[in-house]
Amino acid sequence: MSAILSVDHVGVRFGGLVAIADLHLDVAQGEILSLIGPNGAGKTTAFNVMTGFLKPSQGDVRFRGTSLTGLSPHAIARLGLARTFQRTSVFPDDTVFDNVMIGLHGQGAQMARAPLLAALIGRAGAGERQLRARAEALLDWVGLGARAQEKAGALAYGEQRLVGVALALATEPAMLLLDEPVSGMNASETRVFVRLIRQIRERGITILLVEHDMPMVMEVSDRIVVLNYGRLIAEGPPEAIRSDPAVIEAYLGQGSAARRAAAEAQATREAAHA
Amino acid sequence: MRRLLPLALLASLLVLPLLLQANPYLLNALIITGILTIGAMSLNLLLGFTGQLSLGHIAFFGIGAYVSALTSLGFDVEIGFGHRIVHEPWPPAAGFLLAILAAGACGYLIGRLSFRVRGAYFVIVTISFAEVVRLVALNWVELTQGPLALTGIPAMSVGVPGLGNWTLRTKLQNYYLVLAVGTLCYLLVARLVGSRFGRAMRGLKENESLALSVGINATRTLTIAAVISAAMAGAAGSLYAHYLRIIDPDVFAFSTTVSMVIMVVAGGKGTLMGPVIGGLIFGLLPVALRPVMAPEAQWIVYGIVLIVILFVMPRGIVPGLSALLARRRPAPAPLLKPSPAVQR
Amino acid sequence: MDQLIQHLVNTLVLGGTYALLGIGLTLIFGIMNVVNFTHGALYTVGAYLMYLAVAALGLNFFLALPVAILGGLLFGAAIELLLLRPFRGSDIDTTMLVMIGAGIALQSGTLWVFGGVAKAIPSPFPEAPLQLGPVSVSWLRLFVLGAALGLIAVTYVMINRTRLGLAMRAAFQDADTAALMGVNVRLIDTATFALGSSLAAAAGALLGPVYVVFPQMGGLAEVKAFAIVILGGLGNITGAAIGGFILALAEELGAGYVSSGYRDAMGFLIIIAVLLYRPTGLFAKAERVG
Amino acid sequence: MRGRLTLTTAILLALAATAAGADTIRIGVNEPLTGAFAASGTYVVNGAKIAADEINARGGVLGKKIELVIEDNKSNPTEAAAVAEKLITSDKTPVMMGAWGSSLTLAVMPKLAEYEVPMLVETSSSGKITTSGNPFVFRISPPSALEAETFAPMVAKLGMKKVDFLVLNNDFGRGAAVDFGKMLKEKGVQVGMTETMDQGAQDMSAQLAKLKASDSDTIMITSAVDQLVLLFKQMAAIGLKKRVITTGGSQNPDQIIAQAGSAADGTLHLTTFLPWIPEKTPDPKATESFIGEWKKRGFQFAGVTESFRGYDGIRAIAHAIEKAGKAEPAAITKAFWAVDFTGLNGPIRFAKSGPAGKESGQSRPDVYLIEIKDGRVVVPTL
Repeated sequence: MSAILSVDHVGVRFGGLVAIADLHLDVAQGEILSLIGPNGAGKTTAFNVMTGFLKPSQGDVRFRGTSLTGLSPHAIARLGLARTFQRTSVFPDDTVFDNVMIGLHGQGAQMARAPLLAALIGRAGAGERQLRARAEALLDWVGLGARAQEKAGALAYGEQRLVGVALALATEPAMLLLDEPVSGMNASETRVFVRLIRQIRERGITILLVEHDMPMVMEVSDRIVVLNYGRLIAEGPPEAIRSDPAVIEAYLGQGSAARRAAAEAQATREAAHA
Repeated sequence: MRRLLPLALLASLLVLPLLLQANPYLLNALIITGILTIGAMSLNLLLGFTGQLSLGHIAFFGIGAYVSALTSLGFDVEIGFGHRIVHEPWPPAAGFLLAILAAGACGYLIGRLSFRVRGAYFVIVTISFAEVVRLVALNWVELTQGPLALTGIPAMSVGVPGLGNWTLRTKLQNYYLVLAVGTLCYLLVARLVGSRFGRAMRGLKENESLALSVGINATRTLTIAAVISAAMAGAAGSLYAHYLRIIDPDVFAFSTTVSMVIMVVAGGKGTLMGPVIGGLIFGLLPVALRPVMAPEAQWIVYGIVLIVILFVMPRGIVPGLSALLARRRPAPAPLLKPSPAVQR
Repeated sequence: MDQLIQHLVNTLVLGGTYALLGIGLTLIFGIMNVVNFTHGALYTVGAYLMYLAVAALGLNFFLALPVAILGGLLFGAAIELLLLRPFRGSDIDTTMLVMIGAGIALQSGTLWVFGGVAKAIPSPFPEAPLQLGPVSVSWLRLFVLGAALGLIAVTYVMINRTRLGLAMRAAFQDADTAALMGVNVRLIDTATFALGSSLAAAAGALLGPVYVVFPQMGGLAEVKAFAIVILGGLGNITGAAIGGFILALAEELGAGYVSSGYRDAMGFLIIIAVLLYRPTGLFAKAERVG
Repeated sequence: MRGRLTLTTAILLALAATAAGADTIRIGVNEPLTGAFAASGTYVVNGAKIAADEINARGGVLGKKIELVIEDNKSNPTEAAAVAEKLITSDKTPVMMGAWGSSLTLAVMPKLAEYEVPMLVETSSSGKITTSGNPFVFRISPPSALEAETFAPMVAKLGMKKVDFLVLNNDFGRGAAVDFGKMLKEKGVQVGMTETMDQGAQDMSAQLAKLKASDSDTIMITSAVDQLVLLFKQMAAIGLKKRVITTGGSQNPDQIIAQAGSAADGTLHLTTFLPWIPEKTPDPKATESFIGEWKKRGFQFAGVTESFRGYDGIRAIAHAIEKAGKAEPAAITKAFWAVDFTGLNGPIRFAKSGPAGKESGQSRPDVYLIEIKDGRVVVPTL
């Protein structure tokens, strides 16, 4: 099994606070890997490092053989590594259709040699038509075709998540990082979403998932990695993880002190988003 | 509606001088308003479409005015070590083009430097930049005449090879020149906003992290927006210089930036018609207020009107009115408010 | 050499009031996330209140000072309640524009009420300066420096040693969490804006007698306050205090040895340089990530 | 939509303005009533009103009352040009007075040439105004070169050896430094440094520290009165004790005395009006009646050193209209050359200045050197 993404001994510290101590993992081409762990374990931080939103204090991330060190988020996106966000997954003031059009940004670049000039003199016609067709197809595929002309910010929570996925897919990624995609979804929405994840994988896209909904994680994952206090504590197929004593300890053994520490780590991460 | 309103406005602006019977005072007010409106449109490109509030926008306007004026007047300055730059006067049209280029170049510089910071920092860097430029214009007396003002700037002339050269001396000619440039700028912004580049700008404004994650290069996009915006402001400044035919460092006044910001915000930032409608209202408001109240009171009204508009129609007059006209049911409130952390 | 010493003494005297201005502005930004474009107008209001108290009401100079500061406090509270509270939750650009509108209205208002002629505030200090060798400094300015340092100290104690200050600092760290912990964030906002405004008014009331009082005096003061705040890092009180003195030094030396025409450019050049070199200000405690 | 509504309102208002009063002679007044020069502009307008009322009480001009159309140019050149445009085209004023500051006046001047309407310039001091070949400009205030020339005989008597300048960083200040510097050099006086300060600047201690360290014996200062007050206080504060001479005629010694107190003691000022010693003015009766009226209207006495120019300006315009025989721009322009009467600060009579064929008019007012001594204005004995 060849690794599409390798996280090589990455550490992240904010001032004196350790968000990730030492993370080392490989994601295999074509698998669905889940990253789980209690609040504050460092999952979102890991996502931010992989996608260039945070610079690791140590270590390196390689994607399809290319080191991502020093690359900006947009450059990483163009390499084919896409992600969704936990909290805000849409451009709220635009229609769903335009959201996807924005997502197709990188695709448009390949169509015109001088895109800005083309836009100014109005030569973007053919390329634009192609993009629009692709946006429509993509929306139909994720099941948002009927919502295309609605403001994305006005959609229900679950639908906004779907827009977020469509946006990420619009970049034609080789790998997709999903950050708590089903949180806030009801059971039937979650079921639909699981089907969508599988379909995405069938298109040949590798998936790394962060999620708290354990039944969902167990159902969809090929492999699971467990993080606690910024450290990898377990790794394996869902059945093995379910019975791993270290994992149970991590989830159940959270005393009030541990929870507070976790909350602090969470706050720091959010500051990092700002 | 979307296409009709701009066309109707253009048509009425085209025939307006006939209605006014070329009343020079009102024409003058309209020309100045038009020039400021072009400035407002250019500001809208940054403030409205990328969400970056530049309060130093007047710098580009003023640089355009000075470059254009100096190109057409000629100058002779010492640049140190005994070297001198001597420039013979060129026609104003060349000044106009150079003004656009120079302002655009400054836009590039400022874009590269100041988009490292966002929010309040960005605002203050841009203010500082404008003030430094103003102080240079004030103190580099050999080049700019400083506070003594550049006088005798030639009127704009338009030449067509083989057909001859026209100098636009009258108000009416200048009015149509400003209207023409304004229309061009409007079309340019409209084109840009509807393009892939425009979507990138909107994406950055609405959710920067998400925009980055779909491969939009923030620095590049914002810098290009700044260049185009600055170039447009420079064009407006050039029109201003050749129309008024005198400029002094007061063209860099902070209050003019504030006027432009008010025009954009009141009209509706991020809309095409917003700065035009806002420009017309706030450009002509002082003219309308002049006969009815004391000058100090006019400014008090100006300030209060700004606050009231922000309160009543926080998104501006154009979006506010079009929502009202459409009489649609109010859209359901967004269930998920974007987190302030990301918006910042 | 004598000239240099004189410049340094000037710096010290000027820096005190600059610091006062900067602290007021940085407090409001740090806690409320509002870029206060009424700061200059409030500085002007403070000076006019001082003028009214001394010249019109005939109050004792030392009594008039707290009256003016209290006036600034009330003015600030009124602005917060009337103009900022309705805009709670708006983005920073909107509140900034509201403040610009309010600033324009306030400044034009003072012109309307008091007219354009500058007013002088008589001071009880002797005209003859204090001579220290080749250097001289006026008694009034010494008093202003002392009062400014005193007010800075009071502010510092208030923020670091009182319950109100604790609540303010909590709101500064994280308004949402502070609200959850039972801090009345609305009250904190009003108190913060009032406190910041009273510091601006205090600077005006102190400098009014040193200079003259006129409606446009706030414009330049405001710009300098911004420079100071940027220097110190937005929201950093100690930074603002030090920033005030640095700006004063840069201006003095710039005007004394470079060119007096560019004196006021110093502040802006500092802003640009600092933001390019260290966007979070010279005295930011820790670099923010992202 | 609102845009057009506002526009209609504006048009209606402007038309309404045009329709008013055809049985009066309108004189446009273009002065800064807000902004940096608000105080001075307001004084000038008040002086102008006194002159207009006085003239109207005597039956007006050509049998008609005169009416001042006063507009605020906001201390801003663009506005000044716009205001001129409005006064000429919308209010149809055949003659104007304005626009206080030199940059304001310079901004208006192209409009004068464009519409061929004359303007009386009451305050501006830039040499450019009367040397740029605008035949519609008639100035009663002295340009700084003229002021320097009048001051020249006093240089030797004062025993000046080396002079530094501290001037406002605008045409007013820089122009004065150049013209006085030239005159002083011709008189064999050394000219040291020229320090500048911005219009709104309040703290000049850095410049003063530099001047204190210089070896000159005299500092010549050109600025508006508010800044002079600050300068004198700050000079006292840093112990700067050199001879100080202010120029520009806009100093307002009474305000200086009231606000700077003993710090202003011993300072010398070049002024163009002597309201403190009416008997020494060219037309004592007129001076006394003007000051009397000024006080009667409750204005501060300190304002007369500005307002007398507005008063004399309107009187000069009235003389021109009378001589023209009709209230038309061309006739009034021609008639300005025939104006000859004694103003509050000397004869008002226009001499030709500037390029031949397109000369502007320049009157030559008296210039006085006064001293502030023990809180009073005196004429020093040289």
